[in-house]
Amino acid sequence: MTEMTRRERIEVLVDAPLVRKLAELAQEAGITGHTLWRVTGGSGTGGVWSEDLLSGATAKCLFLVIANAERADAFMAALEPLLDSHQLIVMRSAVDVVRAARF
Amino acid sequence: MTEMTRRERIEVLVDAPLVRKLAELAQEAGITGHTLWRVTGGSGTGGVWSEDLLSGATAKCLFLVIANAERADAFMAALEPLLDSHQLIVMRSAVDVVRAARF
Amino acid sequence: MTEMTRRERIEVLVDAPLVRKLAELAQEAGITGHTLWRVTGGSGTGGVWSEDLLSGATAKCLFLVIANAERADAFMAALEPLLDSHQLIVMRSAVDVVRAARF
Amino acid sequence: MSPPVLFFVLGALAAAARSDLAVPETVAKGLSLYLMAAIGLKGGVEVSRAGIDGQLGLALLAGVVLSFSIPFLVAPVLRRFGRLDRVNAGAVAAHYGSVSVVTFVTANQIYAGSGFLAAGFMVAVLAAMETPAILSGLIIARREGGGRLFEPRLLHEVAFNGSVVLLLGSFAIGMLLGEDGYQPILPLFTTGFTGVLCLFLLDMGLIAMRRLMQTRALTVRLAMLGVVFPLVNGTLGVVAGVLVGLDAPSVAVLGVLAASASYIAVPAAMRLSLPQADAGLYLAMSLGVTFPFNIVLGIPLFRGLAEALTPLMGAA
Amino acid sequence: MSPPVLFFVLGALAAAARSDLAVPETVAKGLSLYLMAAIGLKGGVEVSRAGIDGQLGLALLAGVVLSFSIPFLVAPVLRRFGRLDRVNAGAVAAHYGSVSVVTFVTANQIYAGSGFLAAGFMVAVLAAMETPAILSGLIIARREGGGRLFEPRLLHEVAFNGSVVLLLGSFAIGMLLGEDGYQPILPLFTTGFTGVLCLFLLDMGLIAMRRLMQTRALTVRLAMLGVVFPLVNGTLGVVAGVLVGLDAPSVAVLGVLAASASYIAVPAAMRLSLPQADAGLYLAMSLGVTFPFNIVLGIPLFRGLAEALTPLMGAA
Amino acid sequence: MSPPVLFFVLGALAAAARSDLAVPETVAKGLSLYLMAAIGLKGGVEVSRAGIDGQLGLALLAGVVLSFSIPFLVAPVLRRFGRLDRVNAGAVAAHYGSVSVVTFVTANQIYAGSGFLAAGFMVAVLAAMETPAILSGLIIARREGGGRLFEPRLLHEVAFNGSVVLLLGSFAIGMLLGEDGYQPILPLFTTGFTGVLCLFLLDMGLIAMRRLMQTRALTVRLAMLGVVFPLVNGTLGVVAGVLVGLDAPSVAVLGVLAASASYIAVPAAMRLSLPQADAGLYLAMSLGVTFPFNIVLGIPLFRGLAEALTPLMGAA
Ligand SMILES: Nc1ncnc2c1ncn2[C@@H]1O[C@H](COP(=O)(O)O)[C@@H](O)[C@H]1O
Ligand SMILES: Nc1ncnc2c1ncn2[C@@H]1O[C@H](COP(=O)(O)O)[C@@H](O)[C@H]1O
Ligand SMILES: Nc1ncnc2c1ncn2[C@@H]1O[C@H](COP(=O)(O)O)[C@@H](O)[C@H]1O
Ligand code: NA
Ligand code: NA
Ligand code: NA
Repeated sequence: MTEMTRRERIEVLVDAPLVRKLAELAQEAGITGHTLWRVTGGSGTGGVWSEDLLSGATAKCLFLVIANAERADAFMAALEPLLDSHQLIVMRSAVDVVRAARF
Repeated sequence: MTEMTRRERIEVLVDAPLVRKLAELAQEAGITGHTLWRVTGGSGTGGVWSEDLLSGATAKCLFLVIANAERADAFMAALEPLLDSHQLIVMRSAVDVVRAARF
Repeated sequence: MTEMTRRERIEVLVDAPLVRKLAELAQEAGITGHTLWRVTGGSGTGGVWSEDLLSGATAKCLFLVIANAERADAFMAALEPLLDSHQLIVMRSAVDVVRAARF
Repeated sequence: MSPPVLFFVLGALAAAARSDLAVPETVAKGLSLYLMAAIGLKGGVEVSRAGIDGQLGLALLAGVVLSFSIPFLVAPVLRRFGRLDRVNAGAVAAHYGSVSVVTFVTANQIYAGSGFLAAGFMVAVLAAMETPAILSGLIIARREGGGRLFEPRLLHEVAFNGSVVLLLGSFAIGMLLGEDGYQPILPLFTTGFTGVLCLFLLDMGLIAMRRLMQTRALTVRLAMLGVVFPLVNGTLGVVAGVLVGLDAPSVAVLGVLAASASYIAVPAAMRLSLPQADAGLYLAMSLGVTFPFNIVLGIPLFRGLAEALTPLMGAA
Repeated sequence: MSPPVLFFVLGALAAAARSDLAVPETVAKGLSLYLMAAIGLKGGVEVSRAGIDGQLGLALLAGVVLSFSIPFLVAPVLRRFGRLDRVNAGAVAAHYGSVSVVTFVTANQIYAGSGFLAAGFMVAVLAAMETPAILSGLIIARREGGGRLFEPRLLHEVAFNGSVVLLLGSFAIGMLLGEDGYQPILPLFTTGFTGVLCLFLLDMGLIAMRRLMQTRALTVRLAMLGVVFPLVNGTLGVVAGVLVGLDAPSVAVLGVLAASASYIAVPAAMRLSLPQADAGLYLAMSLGVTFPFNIVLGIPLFRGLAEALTPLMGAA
Repeated sequence: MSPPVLFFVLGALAAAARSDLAVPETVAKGLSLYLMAAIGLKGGVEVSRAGIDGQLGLALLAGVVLSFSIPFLVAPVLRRFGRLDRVNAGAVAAHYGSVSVVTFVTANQIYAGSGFLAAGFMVAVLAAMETPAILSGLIIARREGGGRLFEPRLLHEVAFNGSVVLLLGSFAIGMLLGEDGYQPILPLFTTGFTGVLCLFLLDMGLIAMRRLMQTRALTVRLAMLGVVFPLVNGTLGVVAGVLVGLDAPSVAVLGVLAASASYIAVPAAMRLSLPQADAGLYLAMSLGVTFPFNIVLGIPLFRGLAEALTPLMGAA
């Protein structure tokens, strides 16, 4: 059977202009990479939104990192001060990955 | 360490015209928000599809909600009658979130 | 309560031109379908990338399948030889699904 | 064949050869917004020149009656000959009562290319025909159901449907501007029109043929109906146009409208209101069979019919 | 009303009626790139014809001073009358100091339609006014904070902002090409311009109205300021233009620039630098209130004011 | 410099300054579909006017031979001087044998701007040169491997590649329409052409420069080859064109085609067939080095060479 290793999966819902900041924090936490995709709408306490915006200032992305527990903890700690000011939604769960050495 | 709380993550694969209906059901179940993104292709018993459609009638979205177990159950129950008629694919798993009070 | 069944969720981050190959492997493993969405950027050992590419040759997708454990194992085994040559990132986790007979 | 039709054929052939040629969805959406704005403006400017007379009212009436009644005509055929259940028959029927904007645009362009000019107000008829059929389709599908016929939201969505709003809005702007006010935007909306239509029909050819090839739901019987319906409905449209006394080009266009089947507004409405109906089925019929039939054969056919029948009425 | 303004109104009405009419985001982005390239080229070609004199320097100076100082003017009003905290006041103020490219483009087009032609170099003034206000907004928001005023990355992002680069780059290309070199691309960039502007303003109408309807943050007081600010700032712009001795059309355009509020560059910068400020608020004010006000009322108003005041200076 | 080249330079400078200026991917895709349809149509209309003679056959032959053989020529250099392994050498070599549509389009436009008009059938030569090189590249990469040379699906994908289908399809439509039939779509496809090319090359400048800046794989030696290859291959193309007796403009265009490297069709094919090859590497070379070289220097160079060599042959 394929060898799989347990890693942490962290997903952050974040405004597009703040993505670069997250990427820096992930890198500082020793995480080797990230993956990003645009979400196209949603609703929350701030009301309903959809992507039909010119400025992209309030466009949102899902920011995904896979990392071992230690780096994941470091990243979460680095996110802590931003949670409220940047209105982040953060989800963490466990996944099994292959080629685990890279994460 | 950052304080994290266990919540339920429900993802529904749904046709774009039916998203608003799901959003209403989630709201009625007491869930505070949702997040949405377009999926661009796939295959299933209905055959291969990709997004090159004019009408958007068969475009599909991933509809994500985070909620506590009780609200998640209520939402699942509300989805029940739609499962077959709306051809929904529903995934549920556990995640840890920060700022859990809002979910 | 809605009846839910445990299934495996496999997500593969893959270059767009290779998606069709993955779809074939999933089908050969007996998996009934898949869902696909474009990711719009990221970073890794290969550097930062974003989708502003003409050729689509290096555009990336998330390829999601839900399957029972047996088929999931078969699919993972089929992916094994491609992992390095195709630079795949593979995540596996458990989800509960409804209408489980179809997966 | 005219350039737009040639590009349509190119798209269909490319899809048939399983080429990966594709027009990005958002670009196609952009082109269709352009086409609707342009056709609305042109109609409005034309009306501002020619004035409105009783004809418009009669043409609107004919259009609304056709859109509302065609579904009741085709649904029994879909059930008996096509072997569909009530819900699917209602959903498909709604498509045939409603109209295809692109078929209308292409007909106008091809007719205009040889000086066969329909009245500007036909744009309003087009807009008016989009929605009555949806009501009919729901009545058919739910005739015996206990629930309410439609959700209030649906009526609103259908009435303020993007394409109806854009068509009628541009039409109104065209009337307000008149020929002089239209000059500054004429280069984009008139001069570039046929070229944009070519690119759009290239995409339609790709989509229609792929739809046809991917479908699993289309039976031979239903495919046959996809050709018979436009023939019958188009003839009804021509006859209705002649009866209300329209000029030959407008009669032909009314025939094309009646013959055409929706593949944008109605599918979205059906997905919402009759989710258990098979979307693959109604899209395969309207987009994969009826649309190509009308573009290639229906448009010249209904012109011929209109030219043959209109004088009869004039003589009466 | 001119065609672009009519399409803007159509978009706003469609959104008010909760129609699902929408221009895909990427198409709108494409149209806005076209508009910026076209306006830059036109300005550059115009300057290559008319030459540059001291006026440019004075106009640039006036623009930079306006952009930098307007935020300090409006911020206290936002705090006291508008009841905003320091951070939100700074963020909103930055928007009003900066400018809206589309408002500028629409003003130019409407003015030019009746032969009221602003100097080509006003494009450079537009570009110069985009960023100083961001600096002011941050100074206001962080006046007492301990941290550094802005991250070095911000300065770079703001200086090499896509729209600034495209406007100034096209302006430079227009100057290099001159009138003869411009001929091969004139059909796309000049002939099609007003039409494209119509489609773009249709989208802006939709977006502005939806923004207004979805907002939860906009109070009556703030909505009032969204009208008062352009009136006051636009008058300041006109006066500044008269004082530095510009011709009447350029004076009017400087008024429009001062009156306009950014909704592209500044929101992105504020989201990055002042993430705790409420994006819903500043977008509702600039996009939902001030932008429509300027398009419909501001543009003719500042022309009237410029025509009234410019002769006074000439006479002095 | 011509407007398209100036916009290319603007894009490259903007990317070098790390500006966030960007053309949305789908818009760029739309523009490229337009350019391919336009160039195909123009070629077809031109051929319908001038007729086809033996020249077309000879030019096609020359093109196919060049596309097939160039990879065998450059691969050893890539291995020895460039220090690549067999697989990467094969992948890169395939790019240089194949062609860049945009380079072709730009060359045609620049040449035509000064009355240096290549034959219409060169569009067919362009299409014919896209794919033979892919075969050669795979032969090189897999010469000693045990597996089959290529999957059957690849052949199909390459033969019915979107750009080949659109180019040849539009070419055929152009021939069918002839000059009169082309008139209704001439405003979009001919009048607007140079302007659209400007916007497209703006994007290409951004992409090429970003590619160059982001690459980690490009060594100095490989970058040098990215300039040497177009020089050598372009000269071969010019010589081949002279030998088969083409007129000077067509000779120059054949030189440009030989010099150009693919960055759309071939990368996608290589990603599929040689996934272990480094995509960052071949895109950096073809898009980041060779494409800009050809746009700025290659196009005028091969014209000069063609004008110098063609008379020699004519005299023979
Ligand atoms: N319970 C939830 N589940 C999923 N997404 C959510 C949830 N609540 C909020 N969101 C997302 O987070 C965004 C911001 O939420 P808020 O700050 O509450 O307006 C919303 O627009 C949604 O996209
Ligand atoms: N096993 C699966 N894993 C992931 N997605 C699936 C699976 N089966 C179906 N889907 C998705 O659900 C859609 C509808 O499935 P179906 O109703 O079987 O045609 C497909 O087009 C896929 O996008
Ligand atoms: N730790 C990670 N977490 C999430 N995505 C990653 C991670 N590492 C790499 N990726 C994604 O995988 C792609 C290829 O990675 P690489 O092969 O390391 O360049 C990157 O561009 C990212 O999109
Ligand atoms: Na009809
Ligand atoms: Na301002
Ligand atoms: Na070549």
